[in-house]
Amino acid sequence: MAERYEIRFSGAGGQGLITAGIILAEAAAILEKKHAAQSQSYGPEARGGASKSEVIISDSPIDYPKATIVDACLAMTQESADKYANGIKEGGVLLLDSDMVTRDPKGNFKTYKLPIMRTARVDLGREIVANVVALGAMIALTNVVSRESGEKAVLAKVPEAFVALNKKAYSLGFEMAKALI
Amino acid sequence: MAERYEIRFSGAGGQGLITAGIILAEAAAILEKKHAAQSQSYGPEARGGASKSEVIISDSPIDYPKATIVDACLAMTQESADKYANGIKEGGVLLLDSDMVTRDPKGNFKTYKLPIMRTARVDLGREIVANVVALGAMIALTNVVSRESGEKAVLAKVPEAFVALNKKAYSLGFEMAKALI
Amino acid sequence: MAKKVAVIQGNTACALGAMYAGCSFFGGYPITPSTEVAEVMSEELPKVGGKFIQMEDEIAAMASVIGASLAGAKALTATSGPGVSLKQELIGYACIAETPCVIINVMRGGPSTGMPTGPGQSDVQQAKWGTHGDHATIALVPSSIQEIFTETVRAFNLAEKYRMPVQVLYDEIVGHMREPIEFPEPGELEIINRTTPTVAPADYKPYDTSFGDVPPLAAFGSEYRFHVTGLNKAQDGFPTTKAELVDAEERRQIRKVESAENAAAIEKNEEYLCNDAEVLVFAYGSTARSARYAVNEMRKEGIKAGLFRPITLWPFPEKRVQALGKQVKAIVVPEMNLGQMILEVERVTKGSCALGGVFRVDGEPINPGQIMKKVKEVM
Amino acid sequence: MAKKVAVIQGNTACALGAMYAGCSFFGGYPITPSTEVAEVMSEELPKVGGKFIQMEDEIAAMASVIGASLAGAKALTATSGPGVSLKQELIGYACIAETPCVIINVMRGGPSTGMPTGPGQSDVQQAKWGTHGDHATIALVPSSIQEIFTETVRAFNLAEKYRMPVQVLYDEIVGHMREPIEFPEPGELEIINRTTPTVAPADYKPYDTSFGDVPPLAAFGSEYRFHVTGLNKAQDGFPTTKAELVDAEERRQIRKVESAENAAAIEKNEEYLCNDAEVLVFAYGSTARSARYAVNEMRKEGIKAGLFRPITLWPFPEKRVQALGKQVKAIVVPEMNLGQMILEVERVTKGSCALGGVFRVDGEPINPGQIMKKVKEVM
Amino acid sequence: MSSAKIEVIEKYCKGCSICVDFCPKQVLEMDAFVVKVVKPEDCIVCMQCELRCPDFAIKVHKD
Amino acid sequence: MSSAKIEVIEKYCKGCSICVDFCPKQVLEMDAFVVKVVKPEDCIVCMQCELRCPDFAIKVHKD
Amino acid sequence: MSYDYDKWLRPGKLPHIWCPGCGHGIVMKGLIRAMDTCGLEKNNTAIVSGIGCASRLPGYIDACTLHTAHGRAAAFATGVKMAKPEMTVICCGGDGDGTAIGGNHFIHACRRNIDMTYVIMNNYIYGMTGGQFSPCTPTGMKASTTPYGNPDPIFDISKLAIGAGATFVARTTAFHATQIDKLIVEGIKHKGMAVIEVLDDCPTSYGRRNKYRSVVDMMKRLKDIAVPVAAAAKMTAEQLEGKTLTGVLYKEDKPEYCEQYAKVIAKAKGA
Amino acid sequence: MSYDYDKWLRPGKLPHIWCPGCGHGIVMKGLIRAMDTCGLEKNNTAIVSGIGCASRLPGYIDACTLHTAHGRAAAFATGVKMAKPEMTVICCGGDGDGTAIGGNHFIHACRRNIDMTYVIMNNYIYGMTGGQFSPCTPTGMKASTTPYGNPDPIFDISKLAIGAGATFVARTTAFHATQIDKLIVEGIKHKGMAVIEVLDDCPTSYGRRNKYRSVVDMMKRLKDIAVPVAAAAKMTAEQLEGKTLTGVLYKEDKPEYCEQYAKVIAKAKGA
Ligand SMILES: Cc1ncc(C[n+]2csc(CCOP(=O)(O)OP(=O)(O)O)c2C)c(N)n1
Ligand SMILES: Cc1ncc(C[n+]2csc(CCOP(=O)(O)OP(=O)(O)O)c2C)c(N)n1
Ligand code: SF4
Ligand code: SF4
Ligand code: SF4
Ligand code: SF4
Repeated sequence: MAERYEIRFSGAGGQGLITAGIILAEAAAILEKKHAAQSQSYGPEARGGASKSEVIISDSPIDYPKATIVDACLAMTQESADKYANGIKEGGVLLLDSDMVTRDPKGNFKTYKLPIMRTARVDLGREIVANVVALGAMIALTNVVSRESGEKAVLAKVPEAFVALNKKAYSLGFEMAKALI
Repeated sequence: MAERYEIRFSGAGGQGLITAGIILAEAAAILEKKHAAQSQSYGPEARGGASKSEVIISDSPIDYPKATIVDACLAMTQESADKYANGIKEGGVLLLDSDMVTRDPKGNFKTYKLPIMRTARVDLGREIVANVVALGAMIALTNVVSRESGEKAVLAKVPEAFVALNKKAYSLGFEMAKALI
Repeated sequence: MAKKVAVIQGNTACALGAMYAGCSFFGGYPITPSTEVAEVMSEELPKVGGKFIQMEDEIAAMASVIGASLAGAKALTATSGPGVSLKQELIGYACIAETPCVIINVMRGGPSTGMPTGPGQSDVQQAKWGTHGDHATIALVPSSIQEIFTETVRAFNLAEKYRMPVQVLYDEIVGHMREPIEFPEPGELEIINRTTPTVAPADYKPYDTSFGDVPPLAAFGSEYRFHVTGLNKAQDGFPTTKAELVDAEERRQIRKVESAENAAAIEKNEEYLCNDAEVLVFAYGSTARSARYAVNEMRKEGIKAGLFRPITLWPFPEKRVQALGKQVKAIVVPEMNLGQMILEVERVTKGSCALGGVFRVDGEPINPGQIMKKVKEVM
Repeated sequence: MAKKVAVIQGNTACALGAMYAGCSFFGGYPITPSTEVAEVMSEELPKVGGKFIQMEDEIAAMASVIGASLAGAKALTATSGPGVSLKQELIGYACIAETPCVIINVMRGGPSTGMPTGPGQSDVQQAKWGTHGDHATIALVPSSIQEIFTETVRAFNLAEKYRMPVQVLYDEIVGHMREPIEFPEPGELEIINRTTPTVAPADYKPYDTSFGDVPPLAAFGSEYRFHVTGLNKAQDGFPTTKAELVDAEERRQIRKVESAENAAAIEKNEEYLCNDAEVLVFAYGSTARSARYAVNEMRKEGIKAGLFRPITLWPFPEKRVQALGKQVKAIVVPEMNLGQMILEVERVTKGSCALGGVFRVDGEPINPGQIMKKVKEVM
Repeated sequence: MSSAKIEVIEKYCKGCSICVDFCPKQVLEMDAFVVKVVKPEDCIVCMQCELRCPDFAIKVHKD
Repeated sequence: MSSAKIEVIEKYCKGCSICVDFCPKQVLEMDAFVVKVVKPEDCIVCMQCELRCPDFAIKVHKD
Repeated sequence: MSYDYDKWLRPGKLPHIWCPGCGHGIVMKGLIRAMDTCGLEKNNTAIVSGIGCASRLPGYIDACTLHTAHGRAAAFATGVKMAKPEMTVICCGGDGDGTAIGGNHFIHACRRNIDMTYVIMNNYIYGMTGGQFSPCTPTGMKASTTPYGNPDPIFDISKLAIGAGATFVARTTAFHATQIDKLIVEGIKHKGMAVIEVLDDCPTSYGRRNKYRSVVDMMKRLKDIAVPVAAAAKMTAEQLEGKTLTGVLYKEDKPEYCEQYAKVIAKAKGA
Repeated sequence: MSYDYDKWLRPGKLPHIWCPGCGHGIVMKGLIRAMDTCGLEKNNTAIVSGIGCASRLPGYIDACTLHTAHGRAAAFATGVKMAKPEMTVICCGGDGDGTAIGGNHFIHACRRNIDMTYVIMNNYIYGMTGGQFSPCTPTGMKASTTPYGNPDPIFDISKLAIGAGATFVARTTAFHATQIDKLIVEGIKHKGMAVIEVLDDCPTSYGRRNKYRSVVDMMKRLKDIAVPVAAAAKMTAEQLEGKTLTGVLYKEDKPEYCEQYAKVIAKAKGA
């Protein structure tokens, strides 16, 4: 992996993307003993609006905590795609929710599409796990942390009752993405 | 009169000494076209406590509005005498209320004593005019403004109903003091 | 015919100056030593159909002043120490919402309740930095009764001209001392009113920069409707988080005061015997009166002393003080605080001359003798 | 055994640092982006028998903190922009009454409501000048999650040691970002508690200077009884207007922070590659992180750049910056404001080197590129 | 067969489902994130959906 | 002839005359600026003066 | 047939920032219908709010709108009204804005009986900052700063307003949509300080934390707790347990502040 | 026989700063008698005030005394009480301090029902600053900022306290000297927020301006307007015109705040 790897999760406030970023940071920092920093920016809206969560992962201490050239980016809504799917490096990765994003951002990067929200709602029956589906997919597409670390980190965060659901969500996301590559 | 003449009225809050100072300043500035500045200092108490009112009268513009070397000082109470009857110039004037001040401040100046409050209460029947009695006396002792200007200024300040009373108070103070010289 | 002359208190002069300037609203809360301003306004305003209201606290007073100003009134509030601290949040609101108003700060001893009846000059840096966030500040510091009157008028003019709060700071000594004042005739002093929009109501934007850095301001209840917020806003007055818009708005608001042209227009100093001065006394407010007395005394003694007296304290007269710093051997700064404006003098003179401070915070005025002593030390 | 590591937010680190320092009272009022500090305190304090109270507003929060501290608690409050402005009056009260307490200011865009969810560094001058009257200020500016923890602990130590309010300022970026933190073991970091009196209760004076510039402080409800006021007071704690007493008290309070000895003890800076630096970047908070990144990049390009990072912002590291100003060709000061601390740098360097500022107030962080660009300009 | 026309402004609708739950005739249904009119013919023009929509997103026109 | 001793602490007395006005037996009188006990023998020890003095300046001792 | 809200809405401002199911939108619609019913003139109507989700309301309405600082709406509004007494002044905001930090301005506006209509949207929580408890969060409930349940007693806003001197006090809920405009109309017509409390829902910051399964759950609760004053008169204490009265709770005719001040002006000019 | 106030007075602090005839001294004596009756321990008693003439009271009393900032007494006191619930906390201050700038802290202390006793000395005016009107200056009266007569309606402090949730509310006057301590004793014994309003006189800043010929005049008025609650029950509205009720106006038993918080602690420790 590169010295400094930058991932951006973007979508609507309330979709749990900040949590996705935190989980990834924990996987990298605690489980894989790398340096990691997660930061976010959000609007005045408690729900909705475009929000983003960025995770920097590096082998050496992280000074500047915000993205400089994004290695991989997720956009769960059109608004966030328009606002935040930029600064992606050549050959980088962009993952979009196929239902929500109709106008694809253009650029020299690989764009992948998955029905993330729908998967969460339909296949898993709970919209709130969409962020875990997305996380699984992003980890599959980037290998920034191992599949196992990602899963461990996810499960460490959720209450007993939701372990199974989240485990399923994570692998579903991971598998769907793998299938795209 | 000297280039710069400094008078200090001191006593208890509520005795009307600030008013006395203002009247003197008006007499000098408006009636005698001199330069004049009145200032005061007082404590947190609404009534009582020691308070002082200083008037600077000069032929030229007044920069520093506070007393430097006091030409003439009035002290209506012991507390004010102790606290403010100082910085009086050699040969200067100090007027004390004979009933209220028992321990005279010492110094190279002429000390005069008059029963100012008593005069106001007993001879004039109204304590509130004590300040006018005092003003009359101070003008008599200092000639800083003419007797007439002083009287005019006093009467200009009081409501119709109290003209006679204040006229009487002023001359009484003036006469009593003249008698001392 | 001779002008009307009276012997009045600084606070009275302030209130009468406000009336002369066309003030039609006062929202206040009493506090020593500023209360007389409110007392006179409560008597004068209704005589001309103006409104006086004593609010529940200083925050409410400041709020009412901003509200009244947006409804078209020339609005005033007056307070001291603790009240000024309480007003800070809403002073910032007046800045970002670009609402003209005048705030009088009659300075007493601090911090906190401190010495309510004693004079101080300890709020001069607060005047610039008291509220959070970047903002521009205009602060005037008169030193005589006559000047309190004229500077209060100028404060209203600047507030209306630049669409912002303007502070007038003077200490308890000038606030409560009395000396003769000559009242200007109506029309004698210039009165500036805010520019109101000329565009069609439908096209009106409350922060429309096409008219320059100071957008015209309509009044609530007129034919114009608009939105006002304390959030960073776009030219149409509605909130935005767009970086470029926020940046443009914030910098424009600073330019209103700090652009070379505007700063020059706002600057006002008195220079007394400065041309040939070898030592300079930098003083403001009542302290400048002691300083002038000292300068005169020193001149008698043959010391080439001069007085530089800022009447506009903020924006700071940077260029002029810098130039004088190169001319003189030393600058002495007497302040009734523990050294506030001397920091600005130090910053702009960049070590080009010696500096000496005379600081007092014991409730007593700085007397000429102290200043002369310090001048002799530093020379 | 390895230390406990966790990935937490700056605000959480602040709260946990306070708990580590022995904080037993939190009085607050929610405001973005500081709210998480209160949220964590509301969960942690009762676990150890401490008290969390959400007051009716920021003024009440500050009041409750001072009251609790006088009753013997180590007390904390946390707020942002508008809340900091509202607290100003009582911050002054804590200064003059010499009451230990810690105030967290998580800086957002301002002025007024400004940009609540955007980062800013626009309150750094307010931290020193926000309240009226002369007073001393200690303000700390951590720039990482780990440092927020340790500096919050240090803030409590300084507050208790010098008997005064201490402010910790950090911007929304470090406040909300998450990175790994290693929790110090209990006892690993020094914890300082206020000195309590040893004299007989009858002889106790709350401002007794016979023990030096920091008088011992008893607690209400102990065997000591005393009086506290916001008025200028004598050593016995009762109000006085005696000039000499007031003067002595005011100057002593300043000495607690600004005496050479104490200032040195409070000062804390990080110097990175400064020894051979030809150009210096002066930066604090999250901006210092961009600066370090930039310095490393420039070193790669062969530019002899160094980073000076104050961790104690007030009192200002005057001597050290002055010395470096003589060493380097230029100093670049990036700040998320329109130029605040650069004024201090300008004041103390007295023109000994070139100065350049990189200012942003658009809610976006200052990136390394901007800093590098400016460095190249000024050199 | 009612003569009502139910208009949904999709870009305002936030999918809270208030209208769906208050409609006495199951005229409306949630579809993904916005409401969908499924049985317009059953609409009795009680106007509940329009009245209660917090988002100005649904209107009932009667011609 | 009452056995009461009425003590006036002159340096506390501010001469408000409350005690004089509330004394049912005219025991007290104002003298210049402080109260004076003029008819101690008439005191019925109702304690009104002591109770109402705002200045802690008058005490009624009964032995 | 369909109500035309557009004539009072600022073009291009929707969708508003409120969350799915947030009752503030329902209240805003009621306010618009009320202003419409009263035939208010846009140029002559000021709508003043503080800070909070609820306080974002004025921005959507085509009138003279003033979004002030947290808690200060009533004080700003007092300045507007005093300067232009001919204007209709409406205040709005949340329970936190109005009764926590804004409590003092609120009670003093009530005391003065200044002619304004204060619509307070009581959703039991600080919504905008993410769900800390407010002075109206029921004791025992969960908020982000009461992880162990809220120990604070609540304000009865209406009781507080009456205690402070308000001359018109009414209460309804976001469920009782049509009553919202009826009461606001009465408030606007009332000469003096009119307080209309609307019990409201915040699914995001209050509902989820307190186990409401859906927005409709919250609406149902509002329906269940509401008892019209008239009906309440005939109910026993037990029956009223856990209920809140709705409708006009208090009404009194007293001199209005601006009119009183007009007399001061007359006197001063006469003098 | 003569009452020994000295045991609660700080030596050497008299004469106090209050004007001749100022009722604050009478209230202070009542407070001392009350503390004495309750057998309070000096080290365990905090007396907290704001700013104003009335607020100078704590300085004279030998206890843990805190003279805070204008209007903030209740908020400081809340901090003291929360940190040391075992202490007896007494607040005191003027009508301006407590109901103008301090109004918000006052009503929130009432709402929380935190265990303290607030003695509010209502002399109808801002005395210390020289007589500007307060929220309690009767309409029409003269103050330095109402040269044409006061246009403002007043707060009924007791009604406000009840509306805000206080659980013990009583009123008396400086004339009813012995009732002052009786009510304060009840207040101190009451577990929760106790508000005791004492109608008081300010000869200097209120009396003179409003044509009271003497202090005794003012005392007489206090005597005349006071009607004990019991007696009032038997009087007609006309008879009660211009009168004020005295005695205990409201009393209720409700959970006290610090006790409620103790439960939070128990829960947190249990958890
Ligand atoms: C002086 C100040 N303190 C705190 C805040 C943070 N703040 C913004 S909105 C809010 C509370 C909003 O709650 P409420 O008024 O009930 O309205 P809601 O969001 O629930 O509609 C708070 C505490 C602020 N903006 N300003
Ligand atoms: C923040 C602040 N605002 C205003 C003042 C000025 N001030 C001091 S005391 C006071 C009012 C005192 O009136 P009250 O509380 O009724 O007590 P009284 O003096 O009548 O006993 C005021 C306005 C202050 N000290 N601090
Ligand atoms: S009520 Fe409105 S916002 Fe909610 S689902 Fe129906 S149309 Fe959409
Ligand atoms: S009541 Fe007290 S203060 Fe007043 S005159 Fe009598 S003794 Fe003196
Ligand atoms: S957070 Fe609550 S109050 Fe705010 S918009 Fe969302 S639902 Fe409404
Ligand atoms: S001014 Fe009034 S309240 Fe203050 S001490 Fe004098 S009489 Fe008492």
